[in-house]
Amino acid sequence: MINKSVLILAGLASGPVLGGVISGFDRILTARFQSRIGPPLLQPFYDVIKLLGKEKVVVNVWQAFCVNAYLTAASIATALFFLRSDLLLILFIQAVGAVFLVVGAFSSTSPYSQAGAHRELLQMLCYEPLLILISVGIYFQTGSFKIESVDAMNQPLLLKLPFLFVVLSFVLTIKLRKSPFDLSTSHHAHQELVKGLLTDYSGPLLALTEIAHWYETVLLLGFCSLFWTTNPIGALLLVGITYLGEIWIDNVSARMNWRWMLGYGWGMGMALSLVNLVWLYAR
Amino acid sequence: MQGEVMCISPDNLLGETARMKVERYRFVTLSCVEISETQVEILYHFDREFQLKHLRLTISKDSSVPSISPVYFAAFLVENEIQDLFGIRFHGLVIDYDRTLYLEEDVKTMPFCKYVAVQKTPESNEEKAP
Amino acid sequence: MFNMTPAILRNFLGDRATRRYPHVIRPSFENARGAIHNDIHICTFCGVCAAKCPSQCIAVEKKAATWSYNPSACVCCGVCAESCASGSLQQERNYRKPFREKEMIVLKGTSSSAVNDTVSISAPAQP
Amino acid sequence: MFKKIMTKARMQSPWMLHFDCGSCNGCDIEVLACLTPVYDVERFGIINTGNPMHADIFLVTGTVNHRNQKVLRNLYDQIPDPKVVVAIGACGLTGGIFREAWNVIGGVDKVIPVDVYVPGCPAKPEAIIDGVVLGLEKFRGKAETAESISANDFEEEAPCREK
Amino acid sequence: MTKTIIPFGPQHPVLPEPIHLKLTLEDEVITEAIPAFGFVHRGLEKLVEIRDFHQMIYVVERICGICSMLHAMCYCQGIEEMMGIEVPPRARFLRVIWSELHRMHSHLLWLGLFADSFGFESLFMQFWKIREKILDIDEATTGNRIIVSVNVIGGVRKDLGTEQTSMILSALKDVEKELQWLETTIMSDYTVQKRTVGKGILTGKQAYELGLVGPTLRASGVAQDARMLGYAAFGDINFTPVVETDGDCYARCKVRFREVFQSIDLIRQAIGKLPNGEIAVKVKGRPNGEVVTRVEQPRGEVFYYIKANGTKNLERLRVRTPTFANVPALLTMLPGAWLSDVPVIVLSIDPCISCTER
Repeated sequence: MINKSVLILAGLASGPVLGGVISGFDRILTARFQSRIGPPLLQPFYDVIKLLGKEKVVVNVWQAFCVNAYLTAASIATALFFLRSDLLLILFIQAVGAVFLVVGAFSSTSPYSQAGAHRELLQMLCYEPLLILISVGIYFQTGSFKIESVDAMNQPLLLKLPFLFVVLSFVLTIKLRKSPFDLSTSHHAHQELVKGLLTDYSGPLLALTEIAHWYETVLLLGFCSLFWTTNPIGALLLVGITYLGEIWIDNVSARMNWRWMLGYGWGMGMALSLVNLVWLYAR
Repeated sequence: MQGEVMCISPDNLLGETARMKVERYRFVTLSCVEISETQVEILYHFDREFQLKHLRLTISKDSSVPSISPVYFAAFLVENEIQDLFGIRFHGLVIDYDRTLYLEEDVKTMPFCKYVAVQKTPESNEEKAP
Repeated sequence: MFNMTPAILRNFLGDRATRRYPHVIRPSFENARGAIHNDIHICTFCGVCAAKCPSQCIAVEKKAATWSYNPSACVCCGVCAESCASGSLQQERNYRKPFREKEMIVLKGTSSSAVNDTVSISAPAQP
Repeated sequence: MFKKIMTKARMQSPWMLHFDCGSCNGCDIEVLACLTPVYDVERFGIINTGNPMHADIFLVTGTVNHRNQKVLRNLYDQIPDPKVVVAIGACGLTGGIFREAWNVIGGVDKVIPVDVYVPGCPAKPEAIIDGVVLGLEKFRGKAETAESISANDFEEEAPCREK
Repeated sequence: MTKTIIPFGPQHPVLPEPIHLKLTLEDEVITEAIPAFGFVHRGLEKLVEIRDFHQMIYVVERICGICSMLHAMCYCQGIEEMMGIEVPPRARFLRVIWSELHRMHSHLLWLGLFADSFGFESLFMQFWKIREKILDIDEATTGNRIIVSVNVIGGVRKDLGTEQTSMILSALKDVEKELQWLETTIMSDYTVQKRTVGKGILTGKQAYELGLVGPTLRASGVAQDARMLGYAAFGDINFTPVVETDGDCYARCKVRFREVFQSIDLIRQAIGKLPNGEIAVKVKGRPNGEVVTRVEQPRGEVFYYIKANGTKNLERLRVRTPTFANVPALLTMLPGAWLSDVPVIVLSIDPCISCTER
């Protein structure tokens, strides 16, 4: 029991701590790739603290509620992940949170926010089926949707599900809002939709979405680590290399449009997952 | 001035511009110059392979000029500008901003005409004084 | 598809392009056009700078022997310093630092130079 | 303690909003040049948000005219407190070389209260960084000393603030 | 089909220009685009009444900060033609050098902003990093980074010593090398092509009839470049305009990218042939008469109409800037485009609103 509460606490703390550090590291590395020095490592924390101290401009109450729901869902999903709970449940809760974010954006009157929300929905449409397929792949391999059963494997999942890992990296690119998939909102707001989805969130509410985003980052990187559970160093390496790859892709590609994303995400993603699943089934 | 200058009247303006178009002249711009208290001069500049040709139209300020934007679409912008700054009205504009291209709706003066008081807020001169 | 990769790797491994500005200050170029400085003791109050200034931010009063200058309207073109016959107007290399309050710079000449000035004024004609 | 952390965070993370308020693009591109590798203001945590709702520092370049003053005021009102306004370039200060042109009202301070003036035509990126640093001092002052002084100054300076 | 109206600008992060576009959307497809102006209008043509014709050089220079040198050069050319002043050969070559440096910095700036418009941030950073080298040349030779103020009526204000010319040549070598590294990115990257190829197509006929100028026109296959007139010293150096035939955003990008290399070549030629002698002649008298004059700016051909009456103030100064001529192209290109392509298309004409409205 005590063990469990420690895990929950670790899960809840991981978002604001680990997520922030990862984000800071991301910004430094991106700057280095662009021949810049970049911000200090703790920059994301400064940003969030500052945002929390800004004047509260709430466009409507519904939006504030949505942000809180989003944060709650993201934190619960991460905590459940640390509890090694059911994969499908985690995915479901995470998706609900994301929907709340979209609903919050839809509730504002800004056309940028609305268009951003619309695109975010399309993004979800693109990555959610892929996430389910990945879980199905894991189920095929382990015979259960429980993460515990993944832990019990004596061989890294990556060797069995290499294509599904590639698919997961697609999802990661979309979820981390990296080029070429930073459609609905982007880090620097250099976009035709200004800050897209997040245009109307400001001050403390924006800080909350940022923290929720950190939770999601941790959750998805945790997902990646499932592909190498036999050895913690291997898991760390895998996650590190994947994240590095994401930053690299972000820096060498332009932003695409949602039609391309749907075509490419579904086409490539589905094909790769099916190949992998058929391969598993055939053996 | 570089290029050939031809004086025209409002009546044959559209005909001349249509002929320019047939002769594959490219529209460059219009220049409006106030020449006296009652009259302005509008110069139509055209270009074909770096050969300029100008049409000179002298009209009184209160008359309305046919717009050449149906012939040369690009002319709508500069005609709207002249409408704003000199108060000359053009009729038949493809897109008519109705004197709001640069100006706010409530402006009634013609800022570029020397003989009309220029709209100017009094405090803007205070900077100049030491 | 990822043609940019060599460029970003070069950036990653090579030196940063960043000038660490407030910590490391690069000296201005030799003829950089910065702030205007008037050595009022040499100034003859001839008024050429005021007449030539495209931004008309300089005002000279011969009788009162004052030279006033509005730094917030100056466009740093350097015409005044170039046309200054007495050499009192100089353009510095460094730019003027940001400020919180706008102010006029009014310099009052020493009376002797003002007297000199009224004697020798006729030479530089206004354009 | 809490105030200290907040001040530190504010000083470390000023997100900027840039509005080209009728500038000739000279100061404008210098502001952008600040963001790029050679000056890289992200070192100080500055990012260009482009969205008034997220901004802390408002960089305004260029002259104010009859049409864009409404946009300027609107943007200023949208920025949540605390905020700093930096006027950049001769045009942003007084209207510069254009201040006698017929459609120019004058500097930015005719419409909104300005905290820091950065002279120059165009202002060099170094000067803009100096200006932003000078402007950030306001956050320090606001959190640690009496808030009333600066707030009062504002009301007197800018009657246009009330809607 | 839902109809939404998206106000685009005047304050917008991707478009750092105060243009306002009212876009009517059906889903994400644009059905109508109406531009609104007036956010930068200063009415500076009217300033001729209170500034004399020498001071006006510095005023027209500030019409637009990016092509400032070329505005001043065009204005000076007009006045010189009116007053019958023969500009010394050295001054003509120096004008070529500075004007091409300006073109390079403007094109690099544009390439960066264009990359930013389709969300390629690191490419944006790369171009702007390279651009700083050009600005350093500008500052070292003229004293200011952007508004160089080198032109006077009858010549130029600053001279280049041999040290400075060799500095320019070595800096240009670096710039050329770094740009060649980016050539594959801009010319054959999959994502870049995906976002720009086939967007905002204008045929040669359309472009010519709309009266477009500059790279926007040349990308549609019309070889029209005011430098062919041979003003300044362009008549004495080898010059052929850069032309692409596809007429889409990608072609415009390629034209500008190739023009940067062309400018490097032109500067090298001009430095190689730089004659000795005076850099300016004395100006006597006052302008009188009417004159039109043209110069090729980075964005296209700028057109000045100057009318003087023998006093120190001009009677009328009329400036037709390249963006003014290119705006009608937007109205034909935008309908039918997707919202995500709007910044790409708008930027492809290299809009400079402060030029347009003056």
